[in-house]
Amino acid sequence: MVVGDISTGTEVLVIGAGPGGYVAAIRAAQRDLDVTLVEKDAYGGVCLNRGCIPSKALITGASLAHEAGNAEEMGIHADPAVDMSQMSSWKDDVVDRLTGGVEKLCKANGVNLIEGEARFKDDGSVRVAHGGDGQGSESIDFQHCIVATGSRPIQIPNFEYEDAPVWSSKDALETDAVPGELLVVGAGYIGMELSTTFAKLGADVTVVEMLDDVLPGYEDDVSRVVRKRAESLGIDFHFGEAASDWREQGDGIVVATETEDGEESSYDADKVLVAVGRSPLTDTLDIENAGVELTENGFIDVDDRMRTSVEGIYAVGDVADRGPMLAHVGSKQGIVAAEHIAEEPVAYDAQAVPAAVFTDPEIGTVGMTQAEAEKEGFETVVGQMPFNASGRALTTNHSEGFVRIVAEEQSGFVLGCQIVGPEASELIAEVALGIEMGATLEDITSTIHTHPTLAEAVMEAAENAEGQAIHTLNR
Amino acid sequence: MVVGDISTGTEVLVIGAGPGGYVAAIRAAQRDLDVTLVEKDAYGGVCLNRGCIPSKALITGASLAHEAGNAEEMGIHADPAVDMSQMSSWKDDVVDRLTGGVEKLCKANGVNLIEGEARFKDDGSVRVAHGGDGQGSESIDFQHCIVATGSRPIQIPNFEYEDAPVWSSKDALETDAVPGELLVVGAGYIGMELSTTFAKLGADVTVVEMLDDVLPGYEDDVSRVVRKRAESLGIDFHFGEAASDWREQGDGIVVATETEDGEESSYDADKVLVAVGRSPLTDTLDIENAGVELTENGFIDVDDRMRTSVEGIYAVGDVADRGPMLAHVGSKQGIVAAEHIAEEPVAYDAQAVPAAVFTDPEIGTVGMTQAEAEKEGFETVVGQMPFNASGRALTTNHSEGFVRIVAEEQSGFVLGCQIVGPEASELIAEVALGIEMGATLEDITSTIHTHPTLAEAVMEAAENAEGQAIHTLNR
Amino acid sequence: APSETESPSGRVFAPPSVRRLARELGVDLASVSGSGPSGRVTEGDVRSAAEGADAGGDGES
Ligand SMILES: Cc1cc2nc3c(=O)[nH]c(=O)nc-3n(C[C@H](O)[C@H](O)[C@H](O)COP(=O)(O)OP(=O)(O)OC[C@H]3O[C@@H](n4cnc5c(N)ncnc54)[C@H](O)[C@@H]3O)c2cc1C
Ligand SMILES: Cc1cc2nc3c(=O)[nH]c(=O)nc-3n(C[C@H](O)[C@H](O)[C@H](O)COP(=O)(O)OP(=O)(O)OC[C@H]3O[C@@H](n4cnc5c(N)ncnc54)[C@H](O)[C@@H]3O)c2cc1C
Repeated sequence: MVVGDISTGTEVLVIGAGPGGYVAAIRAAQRDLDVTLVEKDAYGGVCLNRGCIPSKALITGASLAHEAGNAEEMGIHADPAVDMSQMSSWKDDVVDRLTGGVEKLCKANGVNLIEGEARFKDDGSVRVAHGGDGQGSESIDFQHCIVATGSRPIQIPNFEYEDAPVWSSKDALETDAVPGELLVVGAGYIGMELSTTFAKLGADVTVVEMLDDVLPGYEDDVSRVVRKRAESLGIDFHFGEAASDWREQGDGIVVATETEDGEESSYDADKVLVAVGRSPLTDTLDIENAGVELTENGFIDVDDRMRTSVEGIYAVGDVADRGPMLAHVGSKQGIVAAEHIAEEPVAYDAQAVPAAVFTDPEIGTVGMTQAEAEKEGFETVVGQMPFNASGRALTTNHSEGFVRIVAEEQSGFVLGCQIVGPEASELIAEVALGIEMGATLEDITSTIHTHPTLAEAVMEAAENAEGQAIHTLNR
Repeated sequence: MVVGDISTGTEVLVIGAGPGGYVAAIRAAQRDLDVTLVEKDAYGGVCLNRGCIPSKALITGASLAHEAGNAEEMGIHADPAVDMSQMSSWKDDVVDRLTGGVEKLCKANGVNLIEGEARFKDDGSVRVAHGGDGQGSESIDFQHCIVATGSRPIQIPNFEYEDAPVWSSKDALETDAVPGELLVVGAGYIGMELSTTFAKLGADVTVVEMLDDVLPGYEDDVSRVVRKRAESLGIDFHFGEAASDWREQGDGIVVATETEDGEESSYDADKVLVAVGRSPLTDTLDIENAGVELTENGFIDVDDRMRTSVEGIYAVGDVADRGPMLAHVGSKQGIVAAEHIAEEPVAYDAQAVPAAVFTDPEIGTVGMTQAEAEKEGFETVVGQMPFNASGRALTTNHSEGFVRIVAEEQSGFVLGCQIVGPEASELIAEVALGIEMGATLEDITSTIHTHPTLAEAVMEAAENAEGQAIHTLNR
Repeated sequence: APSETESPSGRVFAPPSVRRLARELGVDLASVSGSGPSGRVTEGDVRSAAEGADAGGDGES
């Protein structure tokens, strides 16, 4: 032990106060465990400070301004001016309210909060270095530890986030000025959400993506709806190209790209936003001192109780090798870890993990696609309802997209749902509950759905799967 | 039979092509029955032509213009001008698309469409008088009949809808100009939706209501959120007053009101909108010729298969004495009647009828309130989540209101849910499915909810009922 | 036999598909004891109640 270290003990040590860690800490404290939560940066983690929350705030602002400026058809004549630094400080207020809330909720539930960076000494203790120079450190012994250190943006060669014209998603979310020309590298969900936002705010946006479509991983007819809309917002896509380098030119920059065959292109821009994915944060944790096993990609290996290879040490959230890197997955895993420590019969056994992309329109998915279900050996039946046949969608003037529901043919059990369209992120909640409860198509179609709502489209898709839709023709 | 009458026969005769009737007709045709649908006015009934759909379209338009004009806080500076006649024709386009769709869907499913007004000759036939003068009539014999004639706005003494300054909801929805001063009689859901809409469009709105609050029937803390917001939009409320008369004055009118104690007041206005409820449309149907029994209030008496007192004759929708007068209730009942005729084991046995009010913010409710559940003998537990603790709500800049969930204490079965807040009409769908499925609080809290969404607030309310909410303090 | 946690006003907790099956098979839901969480009535409960009735049994299999 370093001289001057204070050494304390805790039943449960949580490292990282993102949606995985703070939820785990609160739940463990609710189970009357003695809990210490260490955070080196800001309460709420990536999600609240530079992920989910600020991105969704800017999406709201950009969409409102854009929509109001493009509603002549509805008789609305406006030419909104956006003060970006004002929009940004409104967004900061939202973030501050929520991160302040997290801190308060932790305290109210009796969680001990410690600011600093934790590193494992061995499999029963960490040293926490407090922020700033010479502020000392302390040693904490734990009975159980939950690692929730999250992830960081992947960097690509030649694009250093320290350079002003090179943006990570964090930089994009913190800007006070809309760039005239923005080059976005990567058309995954973060790239697409931010491209759409900046296009709506008036930037001239170009997206380069190594693969051959936007939103890899989503079905073609789902991503097509988002790509078409993005194109209609003026976004230029270049597929099959990887960003290779950049240099300054005049006031701006030039970004070079390369295809697999070595064909080169270059694009003028003011900023280049690199959004090519995120990698788990395990390298600043001395995790080898605890003997915790990692996968080849650097994630922490866990079982369905979120236990690592070392007894008493758990991992949850982006850093854990289980489920997609999403905030609600981390929170659920945090609850599982906390309740498992409290000796409850819990498991991370979700049948259906919903996910949303907050593009225009939104995407909401849960469970299996038809292809996935068939691969699993299910005989499937599928039903679909286009939003342009939905009364509610037409009255909101947003009627692109559709709901698709996938069920097991014989039993009618709902297996999955893909929604692209207005409020898709909210609509998916009903189907997630349905799948978790083992609902059949009939259960969904027998449930009265309020008129006029977008949720009726879920019911209609299920009716279509049964061959008896009312508002769309049955195939 | 009148000379010149053609007499035809049909297995199923449906009278009225509103959401009760056209859905019944399509479903009956899907069951390979020979179906004839008679409509005297417009396909889609009140709902599509002068109810749900046009009102929601104007709410969208008014809200977008209002919101964009009041978003300085978010850095959006706009001063939208609304061209009301353009907004109105956009709304008409939406209506036309949907009513055209209904007609097409009926035909595609093989429903015979007849335009005209049906009156019962006896319990096995009707005469249909075709529109216009001298266009003749025809007689139709039926094996089964589904009466879906809907409802009309209640008229109050001295306020004739034929007079130009006196508006029914239909007139309000058809206007091409926003009145300078609008007096609204009645603060039920239709009155409140339209008051809010016209206030956002710039009218100076005053509401008089006989009872002592807005939205009678809703719990105080629910209606309070809507009233406060309406007041902040500049709407003036006068409770305990009934409109008694009106007269012209200068370019406008003066409306007189009276309290129960006979105290009189008067209000200047340009238009007076009377929205005091709707009554079933049974008096233009010669229904006594069929021997069908009515309740004292003029509704058609039905059982849970939607059968009237006369064998073979069913009634559904607003005209039937079962469930609230709402479009989705009518559609569900239409399906029950059609499937019962097709000899399926169906019943109108909904455990939970969701309802929405499209005010600002919206209200969505389903199942029982706590008071209702206790009255039924349940021991209840209740959980609540305020939207101002929801990350998604804050990022949309709409964080008023809350989700409340009511469950049976011992079993945890969810009994009801009251939501007032953003997208309440959509959020209620998850809980409706849950109640129908017999979900417990644990089923809801164990289901992963996408972050950041408003639907998380449903999960949080359920966690709060369990005493273990993460984002709000547990009571 | 009715479940021990019988609800007030005879409310039975069962999904719509199960309620419909009960009507189809002529089973009185209120007389079925639910084997699901908190006594929720399942498809299997209704089917065995129907078989029990057919076999002249007491609904318990
Ligand atoms: C732009 C963007 C948008 C996104 N949008 C969404 C969305 O809409 N929905 C969604 O579900 N997900 C979204 N995500 C992903 C989401 O942010 C992550 O999945 C989530 O934050 C993961 O939570 P976590 O708790 O695992 O880790 P994090 O949120 O990354 O938190 C980890 C915390 O641990 C701290 N920490 C790390 N190491 C140490 C240490 N040694 N000692 C002490 N503290 C440490 C970090 O400072 C950090 O606060 C988005 C991400 C980005 C970048
Ligand atoms: C302003 C307003 C807003 C509303 N908003 C909502 C909402 O958001 N959500 C909701 O659920 N409900 C809403 N409603 C209520 C909804 O419109 C009704 O519940 C619904 O229309 C009832 O459907 P129905 O099929 O019973 O009757 P109706 O829609 O009234 O249709 C009856 C049809 O029968 C026809 N008809 C009547 N008599 C005869 C005859 N003798 N021969 C032939 N045809 C005949 C009529 O012309 C009419 O087309 C609203 C109503 C109004 C007025």
